[in-house]
Amino acid sequence: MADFSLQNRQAEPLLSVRSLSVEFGSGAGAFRAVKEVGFDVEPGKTLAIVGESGSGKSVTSLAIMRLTDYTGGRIVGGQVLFRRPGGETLDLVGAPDETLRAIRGNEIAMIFQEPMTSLNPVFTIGNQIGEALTLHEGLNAREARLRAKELLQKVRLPDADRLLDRYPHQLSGGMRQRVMIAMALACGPKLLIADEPTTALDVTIQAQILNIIRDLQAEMGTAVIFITHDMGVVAEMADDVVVMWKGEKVEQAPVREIFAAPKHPYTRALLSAVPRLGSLKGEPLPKRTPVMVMEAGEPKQVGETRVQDTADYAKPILQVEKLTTRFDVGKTFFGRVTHRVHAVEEVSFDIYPGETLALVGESGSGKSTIGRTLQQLVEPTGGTVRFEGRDMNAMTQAERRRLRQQIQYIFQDPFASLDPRHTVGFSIAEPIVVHGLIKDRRAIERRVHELLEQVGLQPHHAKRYPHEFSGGQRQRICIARALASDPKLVIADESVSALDVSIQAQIVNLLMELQERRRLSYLFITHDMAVVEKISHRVAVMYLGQIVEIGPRQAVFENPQHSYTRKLLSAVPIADPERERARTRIEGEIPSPVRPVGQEPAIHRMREVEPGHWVAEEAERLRGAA
Amino acid sequence: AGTVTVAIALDPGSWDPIDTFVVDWSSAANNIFDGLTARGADMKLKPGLATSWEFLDNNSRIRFKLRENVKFHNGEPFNAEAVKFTFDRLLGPEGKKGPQQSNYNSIDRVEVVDASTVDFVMKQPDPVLLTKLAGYGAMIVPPKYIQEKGDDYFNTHPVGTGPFKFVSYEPKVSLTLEAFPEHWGGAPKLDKLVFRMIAEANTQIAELQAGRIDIATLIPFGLAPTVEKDPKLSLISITGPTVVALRLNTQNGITKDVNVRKALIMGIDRDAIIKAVLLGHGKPIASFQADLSFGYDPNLKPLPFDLAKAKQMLQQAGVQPGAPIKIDFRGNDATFREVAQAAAGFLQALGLKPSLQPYETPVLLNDIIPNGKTGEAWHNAWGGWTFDYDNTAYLMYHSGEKWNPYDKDPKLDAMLEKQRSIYDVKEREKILQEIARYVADNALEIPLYNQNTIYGVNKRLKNFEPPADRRFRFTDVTVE
Amino acid sequence: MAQAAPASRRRFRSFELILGVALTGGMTLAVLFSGFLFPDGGESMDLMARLLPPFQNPAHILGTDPLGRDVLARVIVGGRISLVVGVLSVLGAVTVGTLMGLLAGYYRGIAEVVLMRFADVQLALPFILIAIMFLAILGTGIDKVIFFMIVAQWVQYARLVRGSVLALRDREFILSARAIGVGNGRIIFQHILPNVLGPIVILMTLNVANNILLESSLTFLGLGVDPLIPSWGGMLADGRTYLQSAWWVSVFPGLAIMFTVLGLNLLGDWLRDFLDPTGQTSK
Amino acid sequence: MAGFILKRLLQAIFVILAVTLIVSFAIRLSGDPAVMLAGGSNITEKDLQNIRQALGLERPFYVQYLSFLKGLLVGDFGRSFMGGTPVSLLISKALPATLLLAFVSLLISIALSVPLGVYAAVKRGRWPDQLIRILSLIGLSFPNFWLAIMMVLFFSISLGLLPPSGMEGPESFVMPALTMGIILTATNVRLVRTSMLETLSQQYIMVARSKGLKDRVVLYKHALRNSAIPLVTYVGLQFGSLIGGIVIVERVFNWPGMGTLAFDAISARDYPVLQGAITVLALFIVLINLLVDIAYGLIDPRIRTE
Ligand SMILES: Nc1ncnc2c1ncn2[C@@H]1O[C@H](COP(=O)(O)OP(=O)(O)OP(=O)(O)O)[C@@H](O)[C@H]1O
Ligand SMILES: Nc1ncnc2c1ncn2[C@@H]1O[C@H](COP(=O)(O)OP(=O)(O)OP(=O)(O)O)[C@@H](O)[C@H]1O
Ligand SMILES: [Mg+2]
Ligand SMILES: [Mg+2]
Repeated sequence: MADFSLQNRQAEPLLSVRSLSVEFGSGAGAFRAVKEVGFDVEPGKTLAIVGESGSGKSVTSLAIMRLTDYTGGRIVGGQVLFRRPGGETLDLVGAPDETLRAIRGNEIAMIFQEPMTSLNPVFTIGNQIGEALTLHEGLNAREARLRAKELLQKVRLPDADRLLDRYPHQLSGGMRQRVMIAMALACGPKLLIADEPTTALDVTIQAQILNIIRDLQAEMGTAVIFITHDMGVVAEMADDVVVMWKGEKVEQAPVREIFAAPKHPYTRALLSAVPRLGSLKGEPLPKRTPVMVMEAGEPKQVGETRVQDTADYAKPILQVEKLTTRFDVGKTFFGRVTHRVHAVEEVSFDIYPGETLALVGESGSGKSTIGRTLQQLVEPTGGTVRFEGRDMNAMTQAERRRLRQQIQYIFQDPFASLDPRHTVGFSIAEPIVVHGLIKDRRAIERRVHELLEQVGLQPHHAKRYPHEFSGGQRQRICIARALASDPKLVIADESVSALDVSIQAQIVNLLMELQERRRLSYLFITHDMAVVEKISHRVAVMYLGQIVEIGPRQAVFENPQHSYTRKLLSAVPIADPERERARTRIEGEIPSPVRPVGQEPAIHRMREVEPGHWVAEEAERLRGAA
Repeated sequence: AGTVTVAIALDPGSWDPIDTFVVDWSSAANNIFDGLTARGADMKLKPGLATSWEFLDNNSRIRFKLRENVKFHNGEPFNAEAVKFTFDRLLGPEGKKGPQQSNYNSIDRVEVVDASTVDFVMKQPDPVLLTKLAGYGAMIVPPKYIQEKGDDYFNTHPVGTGPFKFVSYEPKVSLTLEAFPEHWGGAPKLDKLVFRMIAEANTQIAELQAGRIDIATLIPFGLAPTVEKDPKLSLISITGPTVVALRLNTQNGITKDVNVRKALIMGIDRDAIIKAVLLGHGKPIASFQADLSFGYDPNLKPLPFDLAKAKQMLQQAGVQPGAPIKIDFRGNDATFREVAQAAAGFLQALGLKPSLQPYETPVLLNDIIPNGKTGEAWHNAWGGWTFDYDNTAYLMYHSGEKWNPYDKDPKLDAMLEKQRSIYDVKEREKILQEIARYVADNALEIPLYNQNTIYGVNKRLKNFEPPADRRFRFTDVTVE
Repeated sequence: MAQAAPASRRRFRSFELILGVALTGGMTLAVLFSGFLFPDGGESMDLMARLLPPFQNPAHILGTDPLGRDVLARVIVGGRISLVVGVLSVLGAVTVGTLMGLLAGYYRGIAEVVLMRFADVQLALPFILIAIMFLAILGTGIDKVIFFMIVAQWVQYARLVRGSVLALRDREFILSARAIGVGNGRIIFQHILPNVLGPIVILMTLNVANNILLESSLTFLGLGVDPLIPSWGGMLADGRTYLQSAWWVSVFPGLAIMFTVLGLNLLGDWLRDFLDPTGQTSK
Repeated sequence: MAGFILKRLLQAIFVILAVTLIVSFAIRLSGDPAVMLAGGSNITEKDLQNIRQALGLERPFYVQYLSFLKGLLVGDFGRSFMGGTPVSLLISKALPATLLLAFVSLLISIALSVPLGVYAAVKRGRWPDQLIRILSLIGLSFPNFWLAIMMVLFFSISLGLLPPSGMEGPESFVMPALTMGIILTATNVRLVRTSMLETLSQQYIMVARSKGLKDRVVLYKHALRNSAIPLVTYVGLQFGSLIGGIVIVERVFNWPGMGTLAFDAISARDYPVLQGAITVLALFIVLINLLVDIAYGLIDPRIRTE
């Protein structure tokens, strides 16, 4: 494979990976996860590695630090040449353990994807940051603490002094990820490897973290290897991009070139699938567009362009009025409730047949709770829900059961939502069996096969277990299961958020296609504004348990009224390196919906700014903060 | 000079003579206390704190002449008042709380004649009273000491007139005594005597092998060879008071029939069991008593082992092959577990279907036997500490007794009651022998054996006269 | 993500499986056919041939016991009782305990409170002491010993199952089953039960061993079952008198217990993995 | 926190009440102490009545139980039927012996099972792992009395190193504690191994490694502390069965502890001693579980702040 890295640069690379191959297992069970990958990283620059899930991005990054040794992996070929601060260049592949330990955390540091599990829950923040300092710089406990405090201030964590003595679980995800960054940068590494550092975070928090990494990089001159599958993030962060596919590097180029002129078919397919915010500007209805997928190594166009004119606004199928759901959390010894989570407060909206209503908002804003309340998984505290005109409160037990057939729910994590111990055929058949839709066993089997085909799978897949499928296939299975009971309304809760972009695009298309074919209504819950733009007829924006803005998609996206909607939209990274990075500084954490009993939140009044477009009246305070 | 350490199985909990009835109490306390009479290692009765006695008033009054110049360990003098105090206490409310009183109920009261003479006024004749005075509840206790210190204190800090005096007691661990040089029988040769409570036989043997105890008292026969093999140790095996029988259920099951019962006796090769399971440490018996026992009849011979005859008798009695026969026994008796299996082996050879049911001792004694819930047979081991067949026979065969849940035989009852009112030794012996013969004729039990008392003893012990009843007296013992 | 198991581990797995099957299967076969092999049930006694040492007499390969019975025959016949006690008690306890644990964990509320307090009380009662009292009241016997073990052990399973159910209850696949409209009964038995089976199997195999040994301890304390019916535990307890003079009396039943325990646990480990189609939990 | 303690206290009281009630009732069902006191002696029903009267056994059960509870409130367990020694005195001698033994056994088991379990987890699937697992299973295959006797034969009889029984110097702890320790170790090794495996697959372990920490630090600082949570729970649960096992080990080693006390009390149907012993043992088990809960908090800050 050609090595582009030295083409027209004169600076000596900090890190030079050459034909690196990594294998898991041995003998007949051996599996090569990374195949002869090579690239260079220059001091102070950012190299992004992109590629779909399982393409070997993480393994490559772990292999650089020789951490694959601990996961059962073996480097079976290649070199990892690292220029140490002293000037000598060392091949980490053959380096003794002692040397490696001196480099890890000191000269090369790493940040991982999951801020929730990257910090050891039983040690304080200060202890964990100080550890590397005492180890590599020989600081004593007091000096380490002082430095740790400085570092926390550097990553813009307020109240650093107190934070040092807190434990990870007392921090929010965004704060933890900042702690991780502080920890990684503690010894002033020359190279920082960030493996999807923002994937698990909200968009506004993601924007904050990206800013911090960029600022610190500029300040300390650190080179960064940035692993991500989000092309928007790539466009914002990277100088150079490496594209990986099935364990191989298929393309490497400066970021503008990749976006402007992708050479490898896979890169082209990848870029075609990336949803771009603003691509439907001026169009009132959602639109299906074809996606490129790789088939047998060749890109292939699937799907068609089609305007999704499915909604029928004569009579709503679902009417939600002043829905309120609260959870008791704090209790005194005698069982008296002291605190409540005000997850959903007096939320009202309608959904019409054939329509997709998107529910957007950040983590904890109450989106899922609405979905779960509608699906009777959670008991509402107040409000009314009418399905086809009938009040759910007035329904009999049997009617409520029937409702579970007519409303279906698709969860975010398709793997977690399939019982690992049953075949997918069993899972798909389950709604049919429990609602007694079909009695004959063979007929059920036929129906399962039919459903599998409808979502683009093979009938013989019915006999397999969930772990034998890829993420995208699993989500198709979940959709097939949701369709099995022939529902009218489907609640899709972050159903595409965990998927690779190309898979995501396919699933979105599948959902839209099914909507057209079956006149399904969707309540589409997500935090991804770009996907919302593509799929929804109308949008509702939630903040702290209340809807702050609701209206037709075009109105909300092109004429956002509420300051929170605007903040949300501006935080979305745009997959276009040419675009000016107009960054509004977004600071602060999302406030908590937990309140002491008796302190009810104020309910916003809504006003109609244009037909069907309602916005909450804002308090001055909130407007100022945004 | 020197110390001797003895392992006993149980801690009686109190060293007060009137509180307990376990042999282990005697093993230790026989060195602290003296009775009016005493019994030597040869089991012969001899004077103790009384130098002589005579029967007066048609045997209803016994006059004891007391030994003079005897002192309790605390310096208190021993005299007639002490004797009266002892028996008033035993027969009064204090004695009521314990198990000893009933042994001495034949005594009406004790009268002081002078400082060194007392009279026992009897309620009813008691031919074994003199033997009973040599042990247990009749041990003489110091009146002043008990009145001053109280009963509870006395329980754990005993004072007597015996050759050793109390030093310390740690419940469940040990009792330590030291020599009492002013003992009337002469100063003991040892300095110190320690009794350690060790309930597990294997542990006693291990301690003996390790040289940390000098005498082990709990030795299942299976462990005897281990002691014999050890050059530092000797195994002492002497005829003891314990007899073992399989008592039979005469009310239910195949054992209802006397011929069947006889067949069972003849079908079990008791000699083989003694040889193989007891390793020879026992003797066959014909009645439920040892040959040391008063009432023993050397002419009464056990039914011989005769398998063919037994089988034939069973057939004649109409017993079906495979008829069940259940034997209840104490589960914690390691030796009898084997004996029972051996016996069952013979019963099987007779074509019967034996089964063994182990019980926890209290359950067997409290419930199964008194309430007549036994199987066809049950295990009965009997110590007979008075060495008088009366004590055994009355409890075993008189109707209404706890140990006799099944038989109501007026003829037997009459004989048992009659011998209790007779002081004439010869005549009483005759009746007792008659009783034994009657019981044997009716085959009320399968007499198995009289098992030896065995001790494992460290060879450094000299002049140790092993008593058959485990009531040691270490006055003359010396160690190397 | 499905991760390929290292080949070395898989090889060991199959080695474990083979060993487990060989040990357990061999033991079970021997026990099943003990009636053919030893029609006398190991009961023929020969007081003249007591305590013959092993490997010297072809008629008594493993020697004889204090009553001259063949140790080999008794070891093999003895497996019957030991396995029956071990297996039945575990099956009983697992059935009761799993059911209670499922109900308590799933429905919470009063059922759970009662179960947990019950468990507290049982944990605070020293097991052997209660065994003694229990058997003193009920009398001894195989059925009673088994019954007691069930009474004593079901709480273990109930606790374990309840814990797993609590962890599973809020898992997404349970939620999604409920979202589909699956009823409680089906959720408990179709979705929760199969997912708690793994740890149950492990506890079961450990407890079979435990219970075989418990029978031995009861015999040691004089509360065992009919000594005429040979059992490993009983032989082990009775053999303690002969440890210095005739080791074979207790060592061979001890080895039998050991092989069975080993075999059962190897099988249990394997079964747990087998029950888990994802191969994720294999440890 | 106060609420938590109050709740645990109420639970403890409930447990103690239930335990004492069960035990008091069951022991009365199972036999008569008067008969036991009398042994096999020549005793009439009237004499038995006298003894029962003296022991206060003729009163109805609930009266006996209430008076026992009343005594409990002032720390008076009554007196032994065998010789009238105050039960509290017997317990005060036996309890330290047992607790000491139990703790030494636990320490031994932890000292053995933690390194072995960690090592097995690190070597997962390879031969040291297999060996440790098979050894632990073998450790589960022996009844404790058998192990105990074998140890005596080896260490005391063959080697003459250790006293076969009794509680004297520190050397007398070796065998009893080792016997119990080995049996506990057998189960704990598996537990440590499993929870270590779970922990080792966590992201923060990789993070710790990426900092350049030594293996030892990663394993024993970062991983073990997290794996300790199930271990601590289990050790708390084990305490009950530990006490159960102690009955037999104490008997073989003639250890003057609570096991011996309670066992002898059952054999003699000495109600006050048994009731007292079980109450105290139950109290300890409850206390240990409370300590376990507190230990949780120390190990895991997530629980502490709840
Ligand atoms: N410890 C391991 N044992 C076996 N296989 C592994 C291991 N770690 C990774 N793999 C395999 O290596 C391949 C590459 O994995 P890698 O984690 O590098 O993917 P990725 O590109 O980072 O994907 P994602 O975007 O999902 O993080 C995958 O097929 C994965 O299953
Ligand atoms: N069962 C529950 N008990 C207590 N609090 C809950 C419960 N379920 C949800 N909450 C809380 O209610 C709030 C809203 O949660 P919800 O899951 O609806 O948010 P969301 O908008 O879907 O967030 P995300 O994007 O992270 O899924 C959160 O603060 C959450 O912690
Ligand atoms: Mg990855
Ligand atoms: Mg959600």
